[in-house]
Amino acid sequence: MAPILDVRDLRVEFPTRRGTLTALDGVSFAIEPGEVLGVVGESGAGKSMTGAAIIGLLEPPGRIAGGQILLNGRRIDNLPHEQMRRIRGREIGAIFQDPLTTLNPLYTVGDQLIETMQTHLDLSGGEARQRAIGWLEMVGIPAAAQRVDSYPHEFSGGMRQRVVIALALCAEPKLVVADEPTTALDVSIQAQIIALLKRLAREKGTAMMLVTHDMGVIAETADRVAVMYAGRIAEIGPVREVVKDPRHPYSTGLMASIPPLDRRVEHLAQIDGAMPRLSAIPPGCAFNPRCPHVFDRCRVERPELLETGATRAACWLYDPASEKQAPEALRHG
Amino acid sequence: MVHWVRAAALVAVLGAMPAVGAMAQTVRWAASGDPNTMDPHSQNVGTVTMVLQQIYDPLIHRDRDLSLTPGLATAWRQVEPSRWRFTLRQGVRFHDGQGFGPEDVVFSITRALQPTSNFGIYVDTIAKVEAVDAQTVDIITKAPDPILPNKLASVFMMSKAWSEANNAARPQNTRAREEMVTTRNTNGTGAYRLATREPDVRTVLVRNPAWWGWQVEGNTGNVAEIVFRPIASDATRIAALLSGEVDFVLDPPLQDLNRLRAAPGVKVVEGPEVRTIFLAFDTAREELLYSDVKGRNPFRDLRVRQALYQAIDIQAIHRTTMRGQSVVTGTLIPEQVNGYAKSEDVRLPFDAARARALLAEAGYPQGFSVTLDCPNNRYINDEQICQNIAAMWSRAGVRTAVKAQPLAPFFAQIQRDDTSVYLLGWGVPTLDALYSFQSLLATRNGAQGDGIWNYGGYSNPRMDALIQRMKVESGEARKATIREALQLYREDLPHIPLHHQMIPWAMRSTVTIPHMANNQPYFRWAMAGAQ
Amino acid sequence: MFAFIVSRVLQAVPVMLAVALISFAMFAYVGDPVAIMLGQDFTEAQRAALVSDLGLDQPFFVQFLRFIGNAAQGEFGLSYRLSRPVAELIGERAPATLELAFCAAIIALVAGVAMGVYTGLYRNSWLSRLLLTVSLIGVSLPPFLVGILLILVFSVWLGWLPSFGRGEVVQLGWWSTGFLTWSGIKALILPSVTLGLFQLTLIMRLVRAEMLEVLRTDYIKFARARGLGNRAVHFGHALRNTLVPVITIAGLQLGGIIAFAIVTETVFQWPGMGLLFIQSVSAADIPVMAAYLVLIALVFVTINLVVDLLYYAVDPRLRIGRAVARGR
Amino acid sequence: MALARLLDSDLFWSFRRSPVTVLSALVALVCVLGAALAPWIAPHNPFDLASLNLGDAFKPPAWDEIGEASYPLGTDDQGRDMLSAIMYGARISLLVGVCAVLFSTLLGVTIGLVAGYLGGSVDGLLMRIADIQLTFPSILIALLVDGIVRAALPREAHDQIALFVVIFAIGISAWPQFARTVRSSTLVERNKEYVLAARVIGLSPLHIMATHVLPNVLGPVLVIATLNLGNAIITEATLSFLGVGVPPTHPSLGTLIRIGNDFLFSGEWWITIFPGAALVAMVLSVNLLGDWLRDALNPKLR
Repeated sequence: MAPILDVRDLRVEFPTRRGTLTALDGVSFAIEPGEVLGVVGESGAGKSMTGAAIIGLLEPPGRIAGGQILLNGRRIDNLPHEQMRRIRGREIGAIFQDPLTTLNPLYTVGDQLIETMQTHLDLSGGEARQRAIGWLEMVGIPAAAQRVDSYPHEFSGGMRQRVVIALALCAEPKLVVADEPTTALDVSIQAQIIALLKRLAREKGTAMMLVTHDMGVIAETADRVAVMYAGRIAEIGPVREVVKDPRHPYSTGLMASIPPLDRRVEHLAQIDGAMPRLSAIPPGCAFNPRCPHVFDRCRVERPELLETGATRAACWLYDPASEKQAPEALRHG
Repeated sequence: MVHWVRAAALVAVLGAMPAVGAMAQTVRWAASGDPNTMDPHSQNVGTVTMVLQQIYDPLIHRDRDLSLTPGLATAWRQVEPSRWRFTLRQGVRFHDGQGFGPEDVVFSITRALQPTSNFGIYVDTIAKVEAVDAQTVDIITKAPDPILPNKLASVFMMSKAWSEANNAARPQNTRAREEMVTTRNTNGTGAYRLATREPDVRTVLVRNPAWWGWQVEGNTGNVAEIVFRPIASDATRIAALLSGEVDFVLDPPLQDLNRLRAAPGVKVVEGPEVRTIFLAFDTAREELLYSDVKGRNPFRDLRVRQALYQAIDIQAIHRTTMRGQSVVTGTLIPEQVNGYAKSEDVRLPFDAARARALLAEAGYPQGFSVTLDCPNNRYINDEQICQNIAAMWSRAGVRTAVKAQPLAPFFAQIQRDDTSVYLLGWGVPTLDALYSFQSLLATRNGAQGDGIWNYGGYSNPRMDALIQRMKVESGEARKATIREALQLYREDLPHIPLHHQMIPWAMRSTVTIPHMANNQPYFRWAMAGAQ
Repeated sequence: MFAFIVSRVLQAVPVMLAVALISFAMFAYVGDPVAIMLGQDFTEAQRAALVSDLGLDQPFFVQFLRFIGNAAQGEFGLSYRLSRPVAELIGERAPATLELAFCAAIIALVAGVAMGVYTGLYRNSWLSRLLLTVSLIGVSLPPFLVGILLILVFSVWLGWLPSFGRGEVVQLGWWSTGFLTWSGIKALILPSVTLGLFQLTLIMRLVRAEMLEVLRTDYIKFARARGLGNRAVHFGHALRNTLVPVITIAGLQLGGIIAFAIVTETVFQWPGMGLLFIQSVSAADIPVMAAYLVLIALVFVTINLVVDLLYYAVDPRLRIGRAVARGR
Repeated sequence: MALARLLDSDLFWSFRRSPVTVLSALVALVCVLGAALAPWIAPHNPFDLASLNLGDAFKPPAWDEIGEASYPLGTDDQGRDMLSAIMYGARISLLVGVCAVLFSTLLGVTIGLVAGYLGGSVDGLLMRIADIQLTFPSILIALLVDGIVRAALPREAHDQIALFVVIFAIGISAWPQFARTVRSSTLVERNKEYVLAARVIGLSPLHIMATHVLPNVLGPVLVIATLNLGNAIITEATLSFLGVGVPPTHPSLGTLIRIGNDFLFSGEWWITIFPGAALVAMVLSVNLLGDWLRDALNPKLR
């Protein structure tokens, strides 16, 4: 089966006065229809940027400087604005982090649903309204027929995120980019929202790119997971493999932080140092200053994603050619 | 900058072209102030009179040279020392159609005598007014009054019937909270009648074709309509004239005269005004207000007054601030006023060294400080003159602060005697010296008219005696008395005379309005529409 | 809704009382009205009679209450300067000021919002940069200077437009309007541009700032992510949200316009309330000044109330309680 | 070291990148220096009446044929040197502007802190007052305050404090902007742990909070203050133009423009144009700086 989304060697740059910052570099991955791809990493690793690049909403002056994004085999990274607009919502839905700010406070949720559907689907006002109510029911909002005329501020945070999900899905896209959909919610509600997303994705056969720094959410929801570090993919593979048996030293550290579900992963007590700033990414492997297994090559040459069995990891440890240099600490070789 | 000046001139040319300029025989007239009432006996100020004298007639008119000519009275003579007899013009009608008769004269003068009248100075000597017959009225004065006709030339005649019907038998009291019909309505016998009255906005007068005077030789005016608009801002007023929005500006600012003279289609008519600008000292108080001199009043010392006099370079003011539009003077009254004497019109010379010496002699070698009170919208360049003088006095050692304010608060303040030295300008509508001496220099004694504008508190029994004589004497004796008073004025220096004002008028060249020394335009002589 | 209005009206009462107190204090104590009314020649008996006539011998609060009672009926006595009822004077002048303020407000709002939206949306275009620079010059020019310059150019130099007054006005009942004659409309142009210009630049800059702020919000990003077109995003979503603070600002500006009319009316000799006020100030005409103050306060309180109501209409969040603080 | 860091900072970089900003900073600097140092560097002392000579009145600028080098920008109707008068006038204008802004900053920051910290009905009341206050245009408040003080005080007393009255009248109208900014920052900080901790260990939480809030709001407050400075100067000029501003013995730029207005058509254009140009240059440069500062301190806008 052809992937619904195929990202190839994506490179995003920010021109600044001190030279160009490379925010994403050589990011490649694909999502199959109906598949949930989790994207994890620390803040600033480029997760959200990847999502923004895919939906064509990079904040200026950021721009795609290289690579391709293919949706159903069609290149979308270089489409004119108007054509890209038609894809957004219709073919790629998006869910943002904070439901409190994602909805326009001045319009009823019904207005916003109807507006979205009428933009993309050939529906009469009455039909759109009926469907809006249907969608609200589907995302689990009680008394949807009445609530359709309510304003966002009349809903709780969790309910609002349900509305956002309805909005993302109402034009029936085949791919949804969900950027930290639960981060802003109470822990108790997070699970409900994740369950809802999972259920809807399965029911509608929608593929999903789920961006989060919460490994717990990934473990529970995703089919495959991509670990990002400093604008690059460090490791990508089936979620069970990556969680249970991470290959990249960074993934290893990251997975060690799963147990406290409610804590943010920035607290990587296990890894010394912090992720480099985009302006100061070291040559070679971006992780080399913090890597416990670093060796000379890591400081010079940038690793490609290498097959490591079940997953692929960007680490020279897995290059047979570097075996003679690799320290004995290599455990999975 | 030069460009818009040229362009301004160009526009003025365009403005003079028929399309914009000559609306048939309408004169659009602008001045800085608006009359604050239409009541003829309520406010004795030029801004009111300049409009009302087009509407109302007095018994006696003034001619172009300000001499007396018949008005509603065709003849007058002093039948007894204290009795004047006036022969009334026949067939005169008020604007409402009623005829004018002796009862109206009796009524009007009685009305001007009311306490709410502001015209007391013109009628204060009158004891009684009697209608003798249908065309004769006698006025009996308390004492012989040789200049009564001069005064009556300023008293307008109202209709008795109309006034009484409108409950306006006494003048409107502008100070109290009352509004009367006469505030906004008129009923005169004059050449124009009031068509529209919008205070501060627009006053429209239309020609009264039935006016008796159109039959009289010399009243050749052809103006059918007068639209008066007050424009307070100097720049706006001049802009309106240059752009052709108004035809006649009564009070163009001096600094713009050259521009106006150079502008095609605009002409400037110049002439003297019967108004003298002077500084008056507080010579009454024991301790000067607003000064660092404590326990005494330097202005009581003639030497100090003389020092300040001689510290003033009046020629510099004449040249620069007045731009030549003033007649420098050393006396109280201008040439046009009865009693003027050339030999008394001599200034103390400008002599800064002498001024310092006099101050030192008087015991103020280090000078002192003083506040000069000044109006800033009453006389031509009043505030600037005060500032000029402050600089000159400061150089002589008398550190002078100028307090300039609009005329209303200024008059209110000096009328409370709350001043040390102030600038005042005095016009003489009667064209007789008594008016000035009595108002400005007589000791304030509660008698009507005596010293009512003498806020410096000057008091000299000799002067008072001379003024009393002026009131009753006539002929050569009176002339000698006035002369003696003028002499005393120069010796005593209660004032520092500065200059007589010149009053340039600016108008479009299509308009001709004879220049008058009382600063009043007489539209009965005005021509419009002719180049 | 009703409760909302009532609470707002109640909040306006102390403001009006405070202003009334100030104007009463002016009325009763500034420049000694008795001295002003009596003039120079008076006896003690006359003085006492006038004092008792005016009720100045009564206790302060009695006088104040009576002042409020009179003011509520529009009774402010007679102008010292013009000897006419103050209410009548102000009634005559109000149309001039209101028509001027109306035109200025329309100019400022329409052009200001349009230019603000444009510069907010296309903030890097050369036209935006030009507009911004020009607007900065606009806020840096004192209004009186603008008026003088406009007169210079358009009246004296080009001779296109009148430099003063209202032109021909048509009387519609007690209301005099300059809208119905050509000369009246021409006379309105320069003063209303002068008056509107400053507010225009302010509104433009504020709309732009709000627009930029709103365009950065998540819900705009989300609206784009939903595939809505530029038109819907910019005008349906961004502009509508921008309007919320803009309404407040516009209300404030309208107040500013009426206040700055004092300056404009002085420069253009516009026969409105502002000119009346300045003329009254220079003539110490206390009754007019007091009345003007009370009236202006009333106008502002009304504007504030209308702004609140508009707010209420535009922003649904306000409709439940007052949980959300106003604007920024 | 500090200088090196300043020169390397983003702020300085964005400053250097914008020639308009550099130019306006230069103009502002010239204005401020010229005004501040007027008594030492102005060619004449326009306040010294004894030094005025009416014979020198209406001299055109030095480059005119009949101009004189000792009066570079000509003289006014009193024989005052225009350049000196403008420098002294700018001094008054700036003094009033800066003091008024300082006053409203102080007032606004204090009220914002108090409202944000105390919250509840105090907050409600203060913010409602701010709302109402904002409704009244500064010019009207200034006219009102000035009028009241003028009426309430005897004239000598008024002349002495007139400058303070104008500063107060202008400053009093601008505080709500500061108060709102500070209040919202305070609201964010109030519930942070260190404030609670401060309470526990007996420190004045208001004080602690002030030391934490103030650095946060420094940027926005600086921006508001700069933009208000331009406004304050214009308001002062307008008041002086209407004749109710600073006493005429200390003419500000607005007073000079009012005087100059009389010479608009007379050919003595320098009396009008130079003070007006000086005022516009000063306000424009301050506004341009404020505009730049706002953008520079708000990276999201960049």
